[in-house]
Parts: sequence; structure tokens; C-alpha cells
Amino acid sequence: MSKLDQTATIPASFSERHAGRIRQMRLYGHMFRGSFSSMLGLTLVGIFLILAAVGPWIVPFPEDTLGAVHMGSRLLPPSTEHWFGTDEMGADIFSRVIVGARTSLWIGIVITGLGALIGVPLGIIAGYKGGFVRACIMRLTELFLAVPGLALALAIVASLGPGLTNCMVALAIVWWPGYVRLVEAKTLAVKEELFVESARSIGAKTPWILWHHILPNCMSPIIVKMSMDMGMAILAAAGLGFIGLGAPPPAPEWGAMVSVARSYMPDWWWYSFFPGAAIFLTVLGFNLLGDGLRDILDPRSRAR
Amino acid sequence: FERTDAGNVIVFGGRQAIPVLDPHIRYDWSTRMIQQGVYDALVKYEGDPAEVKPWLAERWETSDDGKTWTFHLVENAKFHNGDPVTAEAVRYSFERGLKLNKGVAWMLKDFLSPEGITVVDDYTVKFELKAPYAPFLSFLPWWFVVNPQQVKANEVDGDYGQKWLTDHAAGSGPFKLGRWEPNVLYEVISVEDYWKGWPQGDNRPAGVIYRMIREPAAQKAALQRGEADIVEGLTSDDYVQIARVPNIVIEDHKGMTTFGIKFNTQKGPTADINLRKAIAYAMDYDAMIGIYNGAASLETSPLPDAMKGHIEVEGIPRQDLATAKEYLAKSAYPDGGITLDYVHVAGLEEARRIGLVLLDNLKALNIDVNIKPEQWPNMVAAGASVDTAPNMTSIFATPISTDPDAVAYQYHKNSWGQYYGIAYYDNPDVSRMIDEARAATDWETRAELYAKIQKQIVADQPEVFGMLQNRRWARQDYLQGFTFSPVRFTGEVDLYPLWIKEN
Amino acid sequence: MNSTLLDINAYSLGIGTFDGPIHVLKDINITVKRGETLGIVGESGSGKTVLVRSVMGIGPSNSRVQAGHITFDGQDITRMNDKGWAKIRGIRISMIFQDPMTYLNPLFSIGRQISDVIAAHERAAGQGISSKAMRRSRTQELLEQVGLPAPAQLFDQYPHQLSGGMRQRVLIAMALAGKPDLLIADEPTTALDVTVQAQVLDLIKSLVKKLNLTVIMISHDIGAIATVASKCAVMYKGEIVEQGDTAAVLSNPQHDYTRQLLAAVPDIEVTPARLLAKQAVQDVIPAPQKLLEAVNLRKVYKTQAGGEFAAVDNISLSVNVGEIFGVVGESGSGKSTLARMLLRLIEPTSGDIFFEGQDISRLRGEPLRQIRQHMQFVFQNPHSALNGRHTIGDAIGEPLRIQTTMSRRDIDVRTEALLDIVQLPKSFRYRYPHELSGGQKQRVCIARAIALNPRLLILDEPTSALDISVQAQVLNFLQQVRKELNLTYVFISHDLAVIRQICDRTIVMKRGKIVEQGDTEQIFLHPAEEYTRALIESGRVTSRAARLRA
Amino acid sequence: MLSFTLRKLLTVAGTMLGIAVLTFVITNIAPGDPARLVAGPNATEDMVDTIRVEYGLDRPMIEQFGIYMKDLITGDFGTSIVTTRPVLDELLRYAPATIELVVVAMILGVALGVPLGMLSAVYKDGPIDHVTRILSISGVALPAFWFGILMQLYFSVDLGWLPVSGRLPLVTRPPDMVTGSLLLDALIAGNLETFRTALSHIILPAVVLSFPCLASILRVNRSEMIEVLQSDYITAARAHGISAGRIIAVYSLKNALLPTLAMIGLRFGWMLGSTVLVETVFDWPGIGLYAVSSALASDFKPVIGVTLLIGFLFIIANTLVDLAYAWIDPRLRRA
Ligand SMILES: Nc1ncnc2c1ncn2[C@@H]1O[C@H](COP(=O)(O)OP(=O)(O)OP(=O)(O)O)[C@@H](O)[C@H]1O
Ligand SMILES: Nc1ncnc2c1ncn2[C@@H]1O[C@H](COP(=O)(O)OP(=O)(O)OP(=O)(O)O)[C@@H](O)[C@H]1O
Ligand SMILES: [Mg+2]
Ligand SMILES: [Mg+2]
Ligand code: NI
Repeated sequence: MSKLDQTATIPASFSERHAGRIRQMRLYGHMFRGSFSSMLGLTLVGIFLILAAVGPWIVPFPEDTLGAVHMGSRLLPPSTEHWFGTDEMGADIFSRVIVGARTSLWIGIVITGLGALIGVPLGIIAGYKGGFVRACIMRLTELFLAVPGLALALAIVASLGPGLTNCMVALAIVWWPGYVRLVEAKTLAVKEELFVESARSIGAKTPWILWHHILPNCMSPIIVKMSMDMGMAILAAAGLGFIGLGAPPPAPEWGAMVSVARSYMPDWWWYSFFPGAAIFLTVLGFNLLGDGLRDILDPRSRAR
Repeated sequence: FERTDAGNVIVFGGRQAIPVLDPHIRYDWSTRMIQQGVYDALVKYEGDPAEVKPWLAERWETSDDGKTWTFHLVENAKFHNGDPVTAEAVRYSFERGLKLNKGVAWMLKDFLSPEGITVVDDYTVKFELKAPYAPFLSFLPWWFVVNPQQVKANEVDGDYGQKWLTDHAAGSGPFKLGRWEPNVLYEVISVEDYWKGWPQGDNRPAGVIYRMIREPAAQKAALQRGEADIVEGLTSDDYVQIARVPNIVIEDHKGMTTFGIKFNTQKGPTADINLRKAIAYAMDYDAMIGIYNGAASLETSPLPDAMKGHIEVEGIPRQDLATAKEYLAKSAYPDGGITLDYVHVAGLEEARRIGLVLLDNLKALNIDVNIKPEQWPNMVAAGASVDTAPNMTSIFATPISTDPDAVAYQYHKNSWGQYYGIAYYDNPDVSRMIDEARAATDWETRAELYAKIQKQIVADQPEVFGMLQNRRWARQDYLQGFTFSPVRFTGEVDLYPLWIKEN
Repeated sequence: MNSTLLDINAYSLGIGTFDGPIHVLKDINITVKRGETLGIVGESGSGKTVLVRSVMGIGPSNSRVQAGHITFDGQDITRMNDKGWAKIRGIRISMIFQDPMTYLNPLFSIGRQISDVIAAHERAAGQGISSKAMRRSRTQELLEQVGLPAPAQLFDQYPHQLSGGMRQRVLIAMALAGKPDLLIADEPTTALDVTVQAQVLDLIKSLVKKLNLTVIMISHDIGAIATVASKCAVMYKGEIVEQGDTAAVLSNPQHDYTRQLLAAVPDIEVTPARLLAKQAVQDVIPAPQKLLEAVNLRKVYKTQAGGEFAAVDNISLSVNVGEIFGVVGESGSGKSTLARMLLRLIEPTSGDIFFEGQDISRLRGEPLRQIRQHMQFVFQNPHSALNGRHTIGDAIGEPLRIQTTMSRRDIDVRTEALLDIVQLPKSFRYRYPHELSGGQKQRVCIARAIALNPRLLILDEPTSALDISVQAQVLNFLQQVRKELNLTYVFISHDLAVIRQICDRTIVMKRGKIVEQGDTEQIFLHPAEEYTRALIESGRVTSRAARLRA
Repeated sequence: MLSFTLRKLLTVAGTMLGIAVLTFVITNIAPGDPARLVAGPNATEDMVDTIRVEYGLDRPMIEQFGIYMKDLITGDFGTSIVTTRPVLDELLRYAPATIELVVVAMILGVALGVPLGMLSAVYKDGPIDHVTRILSISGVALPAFWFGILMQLYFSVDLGWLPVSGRLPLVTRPPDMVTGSLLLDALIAGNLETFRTALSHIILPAVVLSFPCLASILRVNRSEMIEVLQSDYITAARAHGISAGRIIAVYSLKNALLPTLAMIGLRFGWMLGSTVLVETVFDWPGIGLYAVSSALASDFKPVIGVTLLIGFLFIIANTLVDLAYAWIDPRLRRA
């Protein structure tokens, strides 16, 4: 075996070693750029992320986002000073909408993150193990899926009391089953692939197979779903905010803003219009992005 | 309004449902409004300032010791099914209220037992109280008389007809029940030959529909489109805006609902009177009025202005940052640096906004405020124990009589655990004086006691004394006969005298 | 009568892709006369399908004709619009497809699909549509014509209720519905069982005669071309490298590629050289030592209907150290199931397996993992046996990472050495599977299998997904590796020529049972079973065609 | 067949039981004090206790749970504390309104979503595709509550075309109850005027509710259609000379409809859930409104009841979808 005792040769450059990956990425980029709606989604999400990152530092009236009250300038229409007008406490709606991006981003990340964190492992285990374990997990999942999410979240928040944390917990509780279902189906398919059997034939243990073979192959639909869910989670949280179970004042949360503002329609239309439009654009962005990602990452996957 | 074959039907747009109509079980404003329409009581509150007017009882007398009350009933009153309203019906109704031990029972149950009510003759009924109780009469407008025959006929398992009365009525009032579609509309139909007649005579409407419209925007739309004749519960700004619309009139009257930010005076930082004073002086009281666009007035005493025995207490805190800082310096938190919870009922807009004002004002004291909206049941549950009662709670309280005891008793130690006793205010002197004033039959003595009580409470600052919000409705100008009386509940309107003037 | 029906003249086609256009067809020149049968052979991806689809106007959507014309019956159809096609497609030219499983719409009954085609033709001809009943009888007529029994019943059945052979006949019936002038058959038999293949070919042949059809047929299988086609064209990388009379092309190949192709077809008739050599030194053979032994293996699956079905039924076998043990049988006979059980990848329902005398049928967990080091598996389909998200280096290194405690660097070194052994460049370490050809992928799979120096390698049809020319390379290479590393093979195949070339002993499987076993040569020369004879016969057709020149 | 039905019934029962347990546990994590709410603001402690005893709230949670489960099996959903009426009665009263709304919205969603999805697939990557896609995704992204209010303001207040809220005008007597759906009942009663007004009331909420559903149906239908259009059997159909129109309208549609059906089943449950918001905005007296008002009052028996009912309807809808699947797909038909 002496001929094996050489050192491994390393090819010249990074780009050479990863030529395949790079080409793949370029292909994705090309396909993405070709689609108007995907680019629109990417742009919207990009703007949203930037606002969430730097919002508090760029808004004209940062103190208004922390609950400043200016009884003298209540419900002013949009003007050069207050771009989006002011609300019933005289706070600058523009500032509050911009800073609200943070709250929404946080909500979206926590809910989808928790949902995926619970759902993906369960889904993989259910799909891979089969038998009794799968029956248990899937039964539970179906149970949760049969219950209307919003109604269940409503009950949870009503019971725990309103507030951002409770709202996120409630939504995460109703969110994970979607992931179990998705990942389970995907795992069932991937499990049948020869390479999984091949890994078993070389003596790989189950965790190794799950981590190295199943999970990476489930990743595309998970990414697509998470992108879509970011939007939907923000929307759902706004819905709870609308019923009055969302973020407490003075936190600038879009759903809560629309909720308060709805009684000021139509004479003070700007109050509800701008936060509503912010929700709409953000969710639209994430959905378009997810749709675009689906087209390139996972063209054959069924919706959901 | 809606034209029907029988005449015009007035439409009232309201946000609150009427789940249970039974007069001895529930009495929130929407419920009471319909109850007042379909039932009669011995007496009725009317006018501003409110006065107790004879109704089923045409006159009454009190014994000298203040313990025995005898009522003489009108003889022409009859229930909707034609039965006469007799002394027995009155006795039965009070017995029912007391035995069910729900709703209105708390008003009388400590002073009156069912055995204490006796039928003297067909139209005379006698109440014997356990102890003299000055406010007795002021509670009677809330005790409606039901028809015992009908109720007994519909009794299930000795439930005093509770199930049946939930959406049926057995009353003698000016209206009887029409369509009853929970969560959609509740209709009452005027009784043609109401025993007391109709003040508007032939203009009497065919009926009234109480229509559920939950969203203020929809309410406003309904009003503007003429789908509703009178609505309640618009935002302050809407009232200002809609007042400019031709043909729409805003009813704006001084009410008796007090607002206070009650401190937990026993536990936590707010047990420190200096901190409480500091907060009270830091509060921007004008902003409270601003929130109502001026349709409110500041409290000058724990008692509302329209209440008997009210005095203007001198030195009640107004915004004064210097004084606030002085008090803060004297407190255990001279530099602030604490966070206080402010709990309000979720969905109560004004309470939320006052919370924002508070938050803004207390920044000057370097105190942070954590605004927590809570569902009413949860809030009450937390407030039931001194350990879980929040630092600050916003409380609106509407007294149900003009007797000062109705408010003063909130500061009695016996009120601990009740939502209005959430401050856990403890001043033995005050409690003693309240007890004395209750039992006294002589108004002069009482007035003096109440003056003292008011001053002492203000001095102890168990709460930030807020404002009295005005009661407002927006109505079409053709809706006539609107009357106001401060003792009624927030949105409640007396349906009896209303009518439509068509041009 | 001998007029030109189809003329493809200097035809070039490009397909637009992300990397720019690729030239799939380059300067194609073909003429087909009426009544002729043209066969096209060529390796996978050489452009056969694209070519014939272009003739039908259903080529890839983003393709562009770069030069040349296609003329059908005097009419230029190169750039025809849909309206023009409506009169030609399916009526004058029609097509039979490769995979009968996917070319029938699963949701519509057979009869409905065929009578719809008839209706479409009538509409296109402008004669008005005949009644339902008439179409029904015409459909049944067609079904009868392609040799399907009980056409009346078949009419209301759905595709999933039919076997592969029947479906292919239905597709043929459909193609004949319009009484076409030109029939195109794109690998009509590759997806079928060996035994069924012959029947379908016979059917096509008889139809050609009966209906005087002009046919273009594509096939991998030189035997099939030789049976059916009078003319023949060879395609290579988008070009026609050679064409002419079938016999002439096969007996006297001009182009290098054609020669290679013919040479790669293993000859079933020839006694392998290996045996001749062995016979010479017969007496020196030591007593065989058993490496793997299976006793009464059974695997029972539950069927959908709730019954039971034995995929492998009471099979016993023993494999000696150093030999190549062959397993043959038609599709579905349980070969893969058996192989998987031998490796304990699936649990046998009953029976025992011994590896080096140790009973491994009850092993679990760690001991089982240990034993896996010594026996490895090479799968039927190299395209899905590699995880598309791992690089080749990762794939080869994976067994080392799992089974040994070697350092990352050592693994890299060993990976490169393994790439060397399977004759792939070291730079392949960084590639992804989709960047490799089928033959290369199969070599990677083999490298992966031998990474742990196993003693036994089970090869489940390692070449069936590969082109013939590639198959020959892989086979050679396998034998080489075996010698170098001293391996024992269990070799599964449905191709008897291959089996005969390399296997010492063989079992023949049918429906989960062994129908014949023994010395490979013995089985070939004196097959005892009808089934075995049929298998051998179908292999002969190909071999014979390839050996025309000899 | 019998055993199949029996098994199906058993799983349904199991799921319902599961939902009941789940919601009961969830709603009692941190129980509020509904008794206090209904007792009224001034009630004394002993008055609150009266109500607690009456509704069994004074018992330990486990015991309450046991009683609830026992009652549930006999078909008793408990009693709402706020309205003092049996939950089942109230559900039966409010459910028809919700079902009517959801069904109308679903019809709208399918009637628009499927053709638009086809159109979008056929003209893939063209302008039509982009417009329908962005429009449809907007449907998912629009916050129903906000969109509802906007529609209300525009169509009802500004234009005055449609009523603001409710199911019927005030003085219109609802037709005799047969199905519970006002639209159907009006037709049965032959009262076209009532039908017209009922229709004008349902339009806005149904449109708002159907938007997200339309979007997902469109999306699934589009991607399925694209996939089917590329499939082998469609290529074969083309090669056999079947016209493009027929291929799209008959062949591909049927194949693409299968996953769309599954989506419809899923969306049905989702819609039932989101009526919570839409009913609030439009004062639609259905179970969503009932659930919200009960939840806000910590009156949880109705919430559990609503959840059970929606779960049940969801299962029914999905069973129907399964049946439709088997009807369309011969591979699923058993002899
Ligand atoms: N739609 C398409 N887009 C891009 N490239 C394509 C497309 N269709 C075919 N090709 C490429 O054209 C070439 C010829 O493909 P074709 O299907 O004609 O091969 P083939 O000879 O029929 O192979 P096989 O024997 O495997 O069927 C291949 O390299 C293939 O990758
Ligand atoms: N997991 C399974 N469940 C049910 N039946 C199975 C399963 N796996 C295989 N079978 C059935 O067992 C039989 C034998 O299958 P197997 O894959 O062993 O055949 P094979 O001889 O390898 O065929 P091929 O040549 O097509 O690879 C087939 O009829 C197959 O349908
Ligand atoms: Mg091909
Ligand atoms: Mg096989
Ligand atoms: Ni060595």
C-alpha cells in the first residue's frame, strides 16, 4: 500500500475547487434576475431588512417610537415634517412605522425559527423512523393541523394574557406542524433514495444519515417555506395585534397600530394606511422571495 | 330609522352585546338599557341632576329609625300579558334578586333578607331592613319587577326562571321584546297601551332596534348613511369631526364615571406615599382632558361633581414638576430608576392613551412605565390579592346612585379585593367615618363626614385622581326626546321618551 | 412507390441554456423513402430523441433551428405553425415513446384516450366527428390489431391496470389511429422486460409489413435495430457518423465510434478466455472456502390488497472466497431484494446468513456496523446512489469517516489514492455528482465501496444504467480491481452475455425462486429450464447483430 | 367498506378528542376569572362564588377536565358563562353564518383561482403570468382586517354600493330557517329580494376572505399546470395530434386539479380560522366572532367548542377532498 502514502494534492485556487458550486450559484442568480417578481420580492425584503437594522438611527423622531406624547400635534396629515402624518398622541407615524420593522422582523424570526426548530427534527424523525414513532408524531401533527391556527393562538394568548412574547409563543405553537408535515414528506422521499441506503451499507448510524444525507436534501423546501412563513408569521402576529392581543404600547407594532387606527378611518386615513401598507409590502416581499426561491431551488415541490 | 307598517323603528348602534336580559343577573349598560325599556321598577332615575322619581310606587314612607320602608303601588300598572302588577310581584322580584345572589344582589343583601319583605295588601309592600341604610332608596331603580306567574311557569329545576329570562321578558315596561338575534340585533316593540302612557303621545315609535356594530368606523358609517339614528362609543376625535356633519347632533353631558390610576399602597415601590405624590404631581392633567378633546373635566375630589356631598378639595395635585421632584427626593427612590407596571383593560383606548401620557410624564422622574393591557377577568383576578395587584391600575368606576356612599365605600377596607379596592387603601379613620356616614339618617351629619373623608383620601393619595369623562352620543337631529341623567351607565339611553320627527 | 417521404437536409439545432446555446444536432442529413425502416443507434445524449422530436415539431421549447430543412412528403415542415401541424402531427407522422409508464395519462381510460385521438384526427381532416359508438368500435379494432386480448374490456380500463407490455401496445395502437405515413419509435422497448421486448419488436415488424408503414426506430440495442431496420444510422455527439444498409454498417463499420460500439457488445457465444485458462490448471484449485452462505432466505411483502407476496422465496446459496457469483433473472424476480438481504440492508422474513462462518442474520447495532466493513454494495443506479449535495471527495471519504478514526488529512490522502485506483483524476474530489457522466459516477461508487478494503462486493446490475460502450469499460475495470484487491463478487445482472463472461457460478431466479443453478458454463450450454432458454435467446439476438462482421 | 367507514369514524373521534384535550389544556394554562366578569363589577366575593359553584369552576382543574370530557362524549359542550346558554345551541346558531361565508368565499376562490392559474401557466413568464402572480400573492399578503376596512370604506361609505356590515338589513325578516344559509333559505322561500340583499351583504366579507385562498389555489394550480404541461403524457397527446386547447382544458386540467383539491381542503380549515378576523370587521354573526368575544372574556368553553367544530368541519372537508380524489384518480379506486 505504499503508493497511497502520499500527501493530498490541493488544487490551485478556491474558484477551481468550488467551480461547481460557483456555477450553480451563478445559475441561480441568473434565474432569479430573470424573474421580475422574484427581484421585486428581494428588493422589498432588502429594504425591510435595512430598515430593521438601522431604523432607530435614521428616523426623524426616535423618541416618538418610545412613547413620546405631543398633545399639540395630534392627527396631523402627512406633510414635509411628518411624512406619514401623526397619530392620536401626536407621535410621528413615519418614525413608528420604520422602527416597527424591527418588531416585525423579530416576530417573524422567532416564530418561524421556533416553528422550524421544533418541526424539522420531528419531521425528520417521523419520516425516517416510521412505525410507531412516526404514527405518534404524525397524529399529533394532524391534530394541530386540524385546529385552526389563528383560533388556537387566540385562545392561547387570551389565556396567557396579551403581550409580544405570549403572542410569539402562541404562534410558534401553532406553526411547527407545517414543518413536520413538509419535512416528513420530503424525508420519506429522500429516504428511498439509493444514497441513503448506500450510507447505511457502509455502516453509517442513524444520526449521521439524518444530519449528512437527509437534512441537506430537505433544506430547499425548508428554506422556501421559512421565507414564506416569515411573511405569514408577521401577518398572523399583526392579526393578533388587531384583536388587541399583540405588542403592548408604546412598542411600535404594525398590527397594533392598525388596530388602534381603524377607529380613525376614514377621516384620518393615513394613520392606518401606512402601517397597513408596511405589513402588506413586507409580507408581499417575503412571499415573492419565497416563490422565487421555490422556482429555482425546488421547482417540483408542491405548494405549502 | 326604519319605516315599518307599524310605524318608525329607531335604530341604536352599539358595540356591546346583550347576552343575558334577566334583570336580576346582569346590569351592564346595554343590558340595562333594554331592561329599563321592558321592565319597570318601583322608582326611576330621571333628570340632570338625577332624581329618584316615583314609578310603580306612587309614594312611600320611611319609619323614624330608617329601617322600615313602605311603598304604595299604582293600581293601573299591568304586565305585558295583562296581569296586574301587585305587591306580591314586587315581593317576589326582590326575593328572586336576593336569592339568586347575582347581579344586583350586592346592593341590598347586607341589609335586606327575603323574609324582610312583606305584602301588606295588593298594592302595598313593606321592606324591613336589618339596619338603617341611608342609600336604600337610591338603589331601588335597579331592581326591576318581573311577573311571578310567567316566571314560575317557565321555571326549570327551581332556577327561578333564569334560563327562560335570558332571552325572554316578563315585564310591565313601555316596550316588549321583539326579535332577539344575539350578536346581531335586539328589538323591542312599544306597548300601545302602556299603563303610564307615552310622553310623546302619538309620535311614539313602533319600536327600537339595538343593533350590534362593533367597529367605530362602521358605526360612523352607519350613522352617516342613516342606518343608525344614534350611536355610542365613537372615538373622541370622531365626535369632534362628526359634529360638523349637518343633521348630526352630539349629545355631550357631564358624567359621573371617575377615572383614577390606583396605586398598590401596600406592596412594592408605590407603598411609599412620597413616590405616589411625586407621580401625582408629575402627571400632565391637561393631556387627560386633551385625550377627550376637552370633553372631560378634572376630578376635584374622589367624589364626582354631580354627587351629593361633593366638595372641591383644595390642594389636589396638578402638574408641578418641582414639587414632584421634591417628593421623589423624599421617597426611597430619590433618583427614580425604577420600572412600574401600569395595567389597563385591553381594548380601552383612553386608558391606553393615559398610560402613554403617564409614561411620557414619568420620564422626567426617571421612572419607566411598563404598559400592560389585560383582559378584564385576568386583571380582576390579579387585583384580588395584595401581592399580585399591579403597581398602578387604571380604573373607571361608575357609581350607580347619587349617594356619596356609592363612591366613598370604595375607600373602605371592606372593598379590598374588589376591582375598585385594588389600591388596598388602608386608613382606619376613613373606614370608620364611612361606616358612620352610612348609618346616619341625617343628611347634615353625613355631609360633614363625607367632606372629611374626601380631604383625607386626597391627602393619602391612594391614586392619581384623574378626570370625569363626558358621556357622548352622536344622533340624527330628527331623533327627539333624548334625555340625560348622570346616574345611568356610560352608553345607556332612556328609550321611553324617544321619537322620530319626520319632516 | 419508392419516393422520398422524409428528407432532413443539413439540419442543425441549438438549445439555449444558461451557458449559452449548445449545438445538439449538427449538420444532419437523412432521407427516408416510403416503406423503408430506418434504425438510429448512438450513445445516450447523442441527440437521437431531439432529432426525431424535431421531425414532429415537439422539440425542446427553447430550441432554435440554426440551419437546414426538414421536408416531409415534399412539404417543408422546419418552421411550421400549429395550424399546419394539426394536419400532420399524429395523422401523417406519429410516434411511440420510450417509457409506456409515463406516456399514458393516468386519469383517463384507455378507450377515452384513443378515441380522443381519433376524434382529433377527424376534426383535423374536417370530415366532422363520428359518433361515440363508431369511435369505440374503431378503437377496439385498433386494440385488436396490436394484439391485445379482450379489447372491449380494455376500453374502460385505466393505464395502471395494465402491464408494461400492454401499455406499450396501447401506445402503438394510439400511434396507428391516424393511419400514419411515418411512424417514429423512440426506444420502444428499453423499458420493457427482455421477454416482452421480443414480442413488441415482433409486433412492430409485422405491422410494418401489414400496413406498409415507414418507420424510424431509435434503439440502444443493436439487436433490435438488426431485427427491424433495413437501414441504419449511427449518431455520435449530435452528428450522424455513419449510415447505410443495416447489414453493411454492422458488418463493415467505418467510423471509430461504430467499431467501438460493436466491440463493446459482449459476445454470448464465446467461451470466456478465463475458463480456457482455468481448465489448463484445473487440478491445482484448492478446496473452495465459503465466504458467504445463505440458508432458506425469505422475504415477504404485504401487497396493497392485503395479501402476502414473497419477493424472495426460500433461497439458499453459498459464495466461495475469490469467485464471482452470478445472479440472473428478469425484472422483478427478486434479485435486488436478495442482495439487500445478504447485506442486511433489509431484514429477512426468515432464514440465516453466514459471513465467514459467523451468523450475521441476528446481528444488530455495533457488531453489524463492524461487519459492514467487510461487505460492500454497488448499486444499480449510480445517478441516485450519490448524494447530490456532497462532493465526490466527501462521498468517497464518508466510509472512512464513519468506520475509522483516521484524521481528516489521512482521509484526503486515501481518497485521492482511491480516485487513482478507479482511474479518475484527483481533481474530481471537488466536483459534484451531477458534473460526472454515468460511467464516472459508477466508478466513484466503486471507489466508495472499496474504501474500507472489504472482502465481499455485491454488485447489483452495476452497468444497467450505462451505455454499452461504458459498460464494457466498467466491466473490465471491475475485473482488474478484483485481482488487485483480492475481492469476492456477487454479480447481479439480467444480461446473460455479461454473466457468461465473468461469473464462475450462477443462479437463475424467477419470481423469487431459484429455477436453476450451477456452473455458469454448464447453464449456458445446457439450460434445463424453458425460462433460462428464453433469456439466453433474447441475448443472442443482440450478440448476433454485433458479430455480423465476424 | 364497513370496516373502512368504521376506522375513519374512529380516527375522527380520536382527533376530536385530541383537539378537546389540547384546547382544554391550552385555555387553562393561566386561567382568568370569568366568573368575576359575569358577576359584574360590584359583586361581592360570595356572589362570585355562587357563579363559580354553578359552573363548577371551584373544582380542581383535573376534575373539571373529567367532567368536561364526560359531558363531551354525551354531546354536551358545556355552558357559556357569559351567555349562560349551552355552547352547542350557540354553535348551531352561529355556525351556518360562518359556513355560508366560507363556502361562498371558497367558491369565489376556486372560480377565479383555477382559471387564472391555468392562464398564468400557459403564458408562463409572460406579462400575464407576472401580473396574476403578483396580484395573487398580494392576496396572501394583504392583512385581512386592514383590507376589509379599506373595502368597507370604499364600497360602502364612499360609493355606497354595498352595506357596511351584517347579514341582512335591519327590518328584513330572515327567511324561514331550512339550511341556515340565508342565500339558500331565501331561494327556497322563493324570496328573490331577500336573496339579493343577502348576497349584497355577503359580497365584501367573502371577497376579503377568499383573497388569500384564491392566491394559494392559483399558485398551486399554476405550478401543477406547468409541471403537467411538461409531462410525458401531454407530450404524447400533442404528438398524437390533440389540439392545444383540448390538452389544456381537458387533459392537463384534470391532472393539475388533484393537488389543487388538496390545497382546497387545507385552505378550508385555514379560512374557517381566519373568519375570526373577517367576522370582527364585518360584524358577521358567526362562530369566529363568537370565539373572539368568548376568548376575550376568558369564557373558554365556547372557545373549545368553536375549535372542535372547526376541526370537525375541517376533517369533513378533507374527507370530501379524499373522496373527490378517488373519484378523479382511477388509481385510488378500489374494486
Ligand atoms: N430541453 C433541453 N434543454 C437543454 N438541453 C437539452 C434539452 N433536451 C435535450 N437536451 C440535450 O440534448 C442532448 C441530446 O439529448 P437527447 O435526449 O436527444 O439524447 P438521446 O440520444 O435521446 O439520449 P438517450 O439515449 O439517453 O435517450 C443531450 O445532451 C441533452 O442534455
Ligand atoms: N419495499 C417493497 N415493498 C413491496 N414490494 C417490494 C418492495 N421492494 C421490492 N418489492 C417487490 O419485490 C419484487 C422483487 O423486487 P426486486 O427489486 O428484488 O427485483 P429485481 O429482480 O431486482 O428487479 P430489477 O431487475 O427490475 O431490478 C418486485 O415485484 C417488487 O415489486
Ligand atoms: Mg432519448
Ligand atoms: Mg433490481
Ligand atoms: Ni504501504
